[in-house]
Amino acid sequence: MPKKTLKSFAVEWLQVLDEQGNCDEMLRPALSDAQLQKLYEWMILIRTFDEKAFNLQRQGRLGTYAPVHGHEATQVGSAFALQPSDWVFASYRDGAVYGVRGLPLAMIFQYWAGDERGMQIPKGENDFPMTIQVGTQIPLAVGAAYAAKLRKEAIAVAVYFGDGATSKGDFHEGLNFAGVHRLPIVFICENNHYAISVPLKYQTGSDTLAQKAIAYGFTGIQVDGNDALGVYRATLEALEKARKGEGPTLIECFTYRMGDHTTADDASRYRSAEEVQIWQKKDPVERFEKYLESKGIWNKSYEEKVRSKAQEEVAQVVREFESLPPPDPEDMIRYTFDTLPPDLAKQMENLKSS
Amino acid sequence: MPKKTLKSFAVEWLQVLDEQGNCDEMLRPALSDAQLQKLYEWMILIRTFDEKAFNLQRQGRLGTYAPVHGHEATQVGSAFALQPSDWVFASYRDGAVYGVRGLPLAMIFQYWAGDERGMQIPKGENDFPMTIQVGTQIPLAVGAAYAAKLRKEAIAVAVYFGDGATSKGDFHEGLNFAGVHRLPIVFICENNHYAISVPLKYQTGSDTLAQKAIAYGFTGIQVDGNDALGVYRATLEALEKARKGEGPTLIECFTYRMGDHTTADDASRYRSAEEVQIWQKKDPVERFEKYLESKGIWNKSYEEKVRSKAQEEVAQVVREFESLPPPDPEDMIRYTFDTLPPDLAKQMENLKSS
Amino acid sequence: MAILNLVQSINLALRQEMERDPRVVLLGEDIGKNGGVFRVTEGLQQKFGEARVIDSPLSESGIVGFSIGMSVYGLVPVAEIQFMGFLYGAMEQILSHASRIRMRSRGRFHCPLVIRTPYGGGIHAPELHSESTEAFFVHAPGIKVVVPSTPYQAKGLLISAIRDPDPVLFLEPSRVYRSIKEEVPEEEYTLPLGEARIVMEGEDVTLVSWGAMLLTTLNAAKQAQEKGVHAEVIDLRTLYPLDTKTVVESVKKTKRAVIVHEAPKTGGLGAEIIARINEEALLHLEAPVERVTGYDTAIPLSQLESYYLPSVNRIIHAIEKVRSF
Amino acid sequence: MAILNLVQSINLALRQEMERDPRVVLLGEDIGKNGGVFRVTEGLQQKFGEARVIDSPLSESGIVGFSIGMSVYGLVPVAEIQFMGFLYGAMEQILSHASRIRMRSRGRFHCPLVIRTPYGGGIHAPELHSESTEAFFVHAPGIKVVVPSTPYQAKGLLISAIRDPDPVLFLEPSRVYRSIKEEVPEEEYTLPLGEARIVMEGEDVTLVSWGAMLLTTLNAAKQAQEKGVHAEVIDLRTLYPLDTKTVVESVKKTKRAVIVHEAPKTGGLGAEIIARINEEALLHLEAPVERVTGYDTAIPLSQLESYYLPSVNRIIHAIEKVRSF
Ligand SMILES: Cc1ncc(C[n+]2csc(CCOP(=O)(O)OP(=O)(O)O)c2C)c(N)n1
Ligand SMILES: Cc1ncc(C[n+]2csc(CCOP(=O)(O)OP(=O)(O)O)c2C)c(N)n1
Ligand SMILES: [Mg+2]
Ligand SMILES: [Mg+2]
Repeated sequence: MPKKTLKSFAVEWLQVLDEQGNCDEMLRPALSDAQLQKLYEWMILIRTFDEKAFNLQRQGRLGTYAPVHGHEATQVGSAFALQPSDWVFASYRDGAVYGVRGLPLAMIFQYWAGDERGMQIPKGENDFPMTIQVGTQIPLAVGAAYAAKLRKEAIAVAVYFGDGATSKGDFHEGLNFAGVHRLPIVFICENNHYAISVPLKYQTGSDTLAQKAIAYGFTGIQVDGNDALGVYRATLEALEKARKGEGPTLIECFTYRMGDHTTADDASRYRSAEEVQIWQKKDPVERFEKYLESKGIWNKSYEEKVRSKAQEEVAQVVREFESLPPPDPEDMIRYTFDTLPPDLAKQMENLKSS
Repeated sequence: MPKKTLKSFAVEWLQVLDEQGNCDEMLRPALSDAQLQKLYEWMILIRTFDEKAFNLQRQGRLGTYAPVHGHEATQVGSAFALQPSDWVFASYRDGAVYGVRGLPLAMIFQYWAGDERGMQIPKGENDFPMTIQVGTQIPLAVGAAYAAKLRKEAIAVAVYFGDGATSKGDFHEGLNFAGVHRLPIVFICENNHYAISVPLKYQTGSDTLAQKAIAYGFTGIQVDGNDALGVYRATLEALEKARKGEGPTLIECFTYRMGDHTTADDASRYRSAEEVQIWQKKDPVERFEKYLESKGIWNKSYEEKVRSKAQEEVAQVVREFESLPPPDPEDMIRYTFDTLPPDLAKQMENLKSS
Repeated sequence: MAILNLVQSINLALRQEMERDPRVVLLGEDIGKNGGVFRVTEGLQQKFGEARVIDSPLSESGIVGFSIGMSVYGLVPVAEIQFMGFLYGAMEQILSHASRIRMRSRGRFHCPLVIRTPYGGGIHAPELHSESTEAFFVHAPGIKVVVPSTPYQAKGLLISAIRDPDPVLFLEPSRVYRSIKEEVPEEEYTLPLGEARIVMEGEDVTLVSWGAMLLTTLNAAKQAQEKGVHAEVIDLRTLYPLDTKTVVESVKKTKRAVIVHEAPKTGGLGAEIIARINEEALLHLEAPVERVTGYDTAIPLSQLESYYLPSVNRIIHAIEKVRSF
Repeated sequence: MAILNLVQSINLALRQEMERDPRVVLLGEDIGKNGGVFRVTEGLQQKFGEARVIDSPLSESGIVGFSIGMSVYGLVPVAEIQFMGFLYGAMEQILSHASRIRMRSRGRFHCPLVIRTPYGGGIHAPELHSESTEAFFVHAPGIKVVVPSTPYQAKGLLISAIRDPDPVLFLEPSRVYRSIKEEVPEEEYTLPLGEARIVMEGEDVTLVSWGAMLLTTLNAAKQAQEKGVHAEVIDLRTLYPLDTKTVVESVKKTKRAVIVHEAPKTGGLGAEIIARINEEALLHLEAPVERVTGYDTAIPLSQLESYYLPSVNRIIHAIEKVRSF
């Protein structure tokens, strides 16, 4: 049927480090050797932390935990691009983002151990507590970006969510509003190909998640989410664009969840070992090691040092976590309102006496 | 920044009759002269009906009414393409769609006069009652399309909604599900450029609404919504595609609301007379008349006949409407459930005695 | 002192709070250029600009979600939801964020958000434009629910709601918008959240109501008075926190009570009020507390609406019932 | 007769209804290949295919909306919402469509939809995984609310819910899923919606509960019995329509009542039950009805959860209170 083409759109793909650790020098972001090592060290630390969380959960010391494994480059790479003055809204799987941003890791354990104090984000750290309700943090982040713009503060907001979250109305309503006002926000979609057991093909009929940005009139880009430099670069550019008032960006980080959805899940029920193996070969840490090695700033003994330092640090985190006093039952009522209304004050009395 | 293009997309524009009534013969749908005249007669009838509704409202005989004016080609053109076995989910402004589908016009008055019986759709007419809650009918329509597919019934579902509705989560969740299952559904967006007072630029940052389909992996097309033949053609093709199992289509009908949002609105508060005039020149009825005239099946005396027949018909509709007995107060309780639970039965007794 | 209707007094409160506090922003459908479908925000965009009076896209969940985000960032948003029936789309944002940000972050963040919305029947509106589901929000922890019944009340309560550091749902009885006028001071004043007011004193029966139903209740009380029955009429004003004390003290005095609300009876706020009377004044009761309410069905369209809504007659009947028990 | 837990009995009911009626389809997140996060739908996709057991995208509003559309077209959908806290996203669809299709179309269309969702606390789950907001849905007209407390109850009630021509919210107490087992007949049977059951007879006090709280309540009743107090324990089973008769008759006999639920106290279903006792048995009461409930705040995470949920001790204390009034 001969019709006139009204509009054309394209979605791009970005990769800086390939699966073998080869770097596209044209695209390499300007990071010093020290910074590169720092990035590496964070990925190792988070992986160590993640393993410990799993063990603690199996020992009954944590409740459900949602592992980061596989998302290290996505989370650490993007969080590295953020300024402390930027704001972050993220979800349950974003332990590494919170860690890099400065949340004491013991608080993450504390939170997953069923203690709300773990999300009492330290003053000065501009991070909203982890959202459990999938996708609902997106409109909040957009509202914060609006507030920043209104107040003429040259910061950006980053909001993290999964592939599953893109199906929720909140995703749509949030991105749409951001598009209307060209807000300073970066939408970071961690596409790990599953929402619990539901594979991407049952999540959406679109070939990429990045192309969903077209619906809102701004750019979407797909980046290799296992490539820390690609993620860093894409995020950095999107943040700068945002801070300059040039509007939002959707970044789809193409990655994979190596572990179970949470400690309550058994991924072998719904995906094959072969599929996992394919992604094992794309491991974000390994390729980063190869790259650092090629630059002469990684070798086995450095690696060992990094790993044992991470072990020590996590051991220390566990000690901190274990020395935390139990929460005060009254806190459960205390934080309902700024000032307790009479009813609640009476309920507080009942609680004390029960 | 040199990156690889991953995917490209295009959105097309369709117009068969231009503003002067010139027809693109390549694109002309196969409609007989009698069918063309029928289409025309419906547009006149609806316009007459619409004016009467306005008058009745001003006389206090109807409550709020949402006029069709401006949407005649969009609604009549698309409804003409439907088969009786197809299903329709539509909204408060879609009087013409319901009319063409077979709902007695008196029932539309009845409904707007505050009597639910007006939406007691006759058995055999596959139309869901008008939805007031903007956009919420979209997931319902998608569910019905799923049911049709499951039952292997070769029908299609058409769902009508406005430009404002595209901002709602329901739009997103509905189109997404339809994309996953490639359902037999046609999404007909009546883009009249306003959601009450909110102009399109504050509704979304995207240049077209048609491009929103890209997010869901299927085709979106923009059609001149004041061109009955264009709308008819686009709808017909999309319906056939749907019935053949080739999935959904989003049709953006580019049109304009000539009247106030509803009888409770005053559009002069938020849009200029000049803007309205520009669209006056694109009137769907006038260009259709010119086209019919060029085909030799329209002249002034035919027009007059059509108009006076429409007047008579609408007068008859008003008589029918006015002879309707008032609703039974017990109906308000009766239809809450199939069988009234004891509480409600008791409340029914109280109602009778109060 | 000007004589204002409810629309004007709310407009005045919004204007004054926006002047006073640059953090206050308004967000909603059609609230800007159009001044709101009820004209409550008339003139405010002209005065404060598009950045502070925002015409939002059509998405209630979004409106509430964005507002929460703004509030977390330090603004004080006043969101308008066009009709209470459209608030349902925002329930997830209200229940999973607005009402629990303070708890979840153990005080690091809080949510000084006001959601304004017209509610209730009697305006012959289309479907879902006459909802009155205040009971949902009273049951939801972490959010206050305020209902003014007159222009004077509205201004003072809204200013308090805006200054409250926690989320407040502010329900505006649409039937009252233009139906009554009264003196409203130009200068700013606040009325306390959580305190009911006694509108009429009496010894024979306590009538509890709020919003548009207060006016119907007052009419019934006046009619009863003509027959020598002295009703005490309470305007709850705040539904959560509920002013149990005022209600219970009145019932202890009158020994009889009738509660009037438009929402369906089952699970409506009337039940909670009865439960509290039961808890604190059971032995004083000389008759079961009566509820005059909507029926357990959706409020019908205009032709049947008057059968649904509590009427003076139904209230009088209930008063007779509690007195003749 | 097999000994089944709650998960298994619900699975059995679903399987049998799907076998019996080809119109029954299941829809929800992770219900297919994964068999549901609680494994309630285990094996059903294998048996009935992907077209009838649908792994949906992550959108609760969508799930409910699609299901409504399916039901209008003639299917009988049973939607699973993964946890009750995620149902809030679907409130608009429930309140503006599911519950009013019959009214709106004056009987032309109706909505034979079942929404199943685990609810309640005690499983040490993350935030919003322990909600218990049944009162919202009891207040919403046009939808029934059913809560099984044991495996036997669950099968019979779910079959009734699926066969009911109107929408039913079916709340599954997640704490009970695997904690008790009992005999569940293989053959199909139904249990009536709208009828409570007396689980334990007694003369001294009436205890009313449902869901997981029934078990705690029964434990309290047994403990009370050891001290010579004979409680009558009622399992409501259906929260709307509420079986007032069974409750009121029991209270007329025992003259005292305690209601136990996990939801926050204010505006919880306990209030409605008290209101009905007030209306129909006021003069029989010898003490104010007591409510043992959650506090008026969100249920906390696991470390404080046990302080929030009604305990045997709190129930015993309430029994003592109504007896010593
Ligand atoms: C609104 C909502 N619905 C359902 C859930 C249950 N749930 C938790 S995580 C999850 C999958 C999320 O998938 P995705 O967005 O891809 O993030 P991922 O876990 O893969 O990082 C689901 C369904 C939830 N937490 N919130
Ligand atoms: C969910 C919801 N929000 C708000 C409204 C109030 N309202 C009625 S029509 C309308 C504008 C709809 O605009 P659009 O979708 O473009 O349709 P149009 O009226 O222009 O045909 C609004 C905001 C509503 N009915 N439903
Ligand atoms: Mg995922
Ligand atoms: Mg429009």
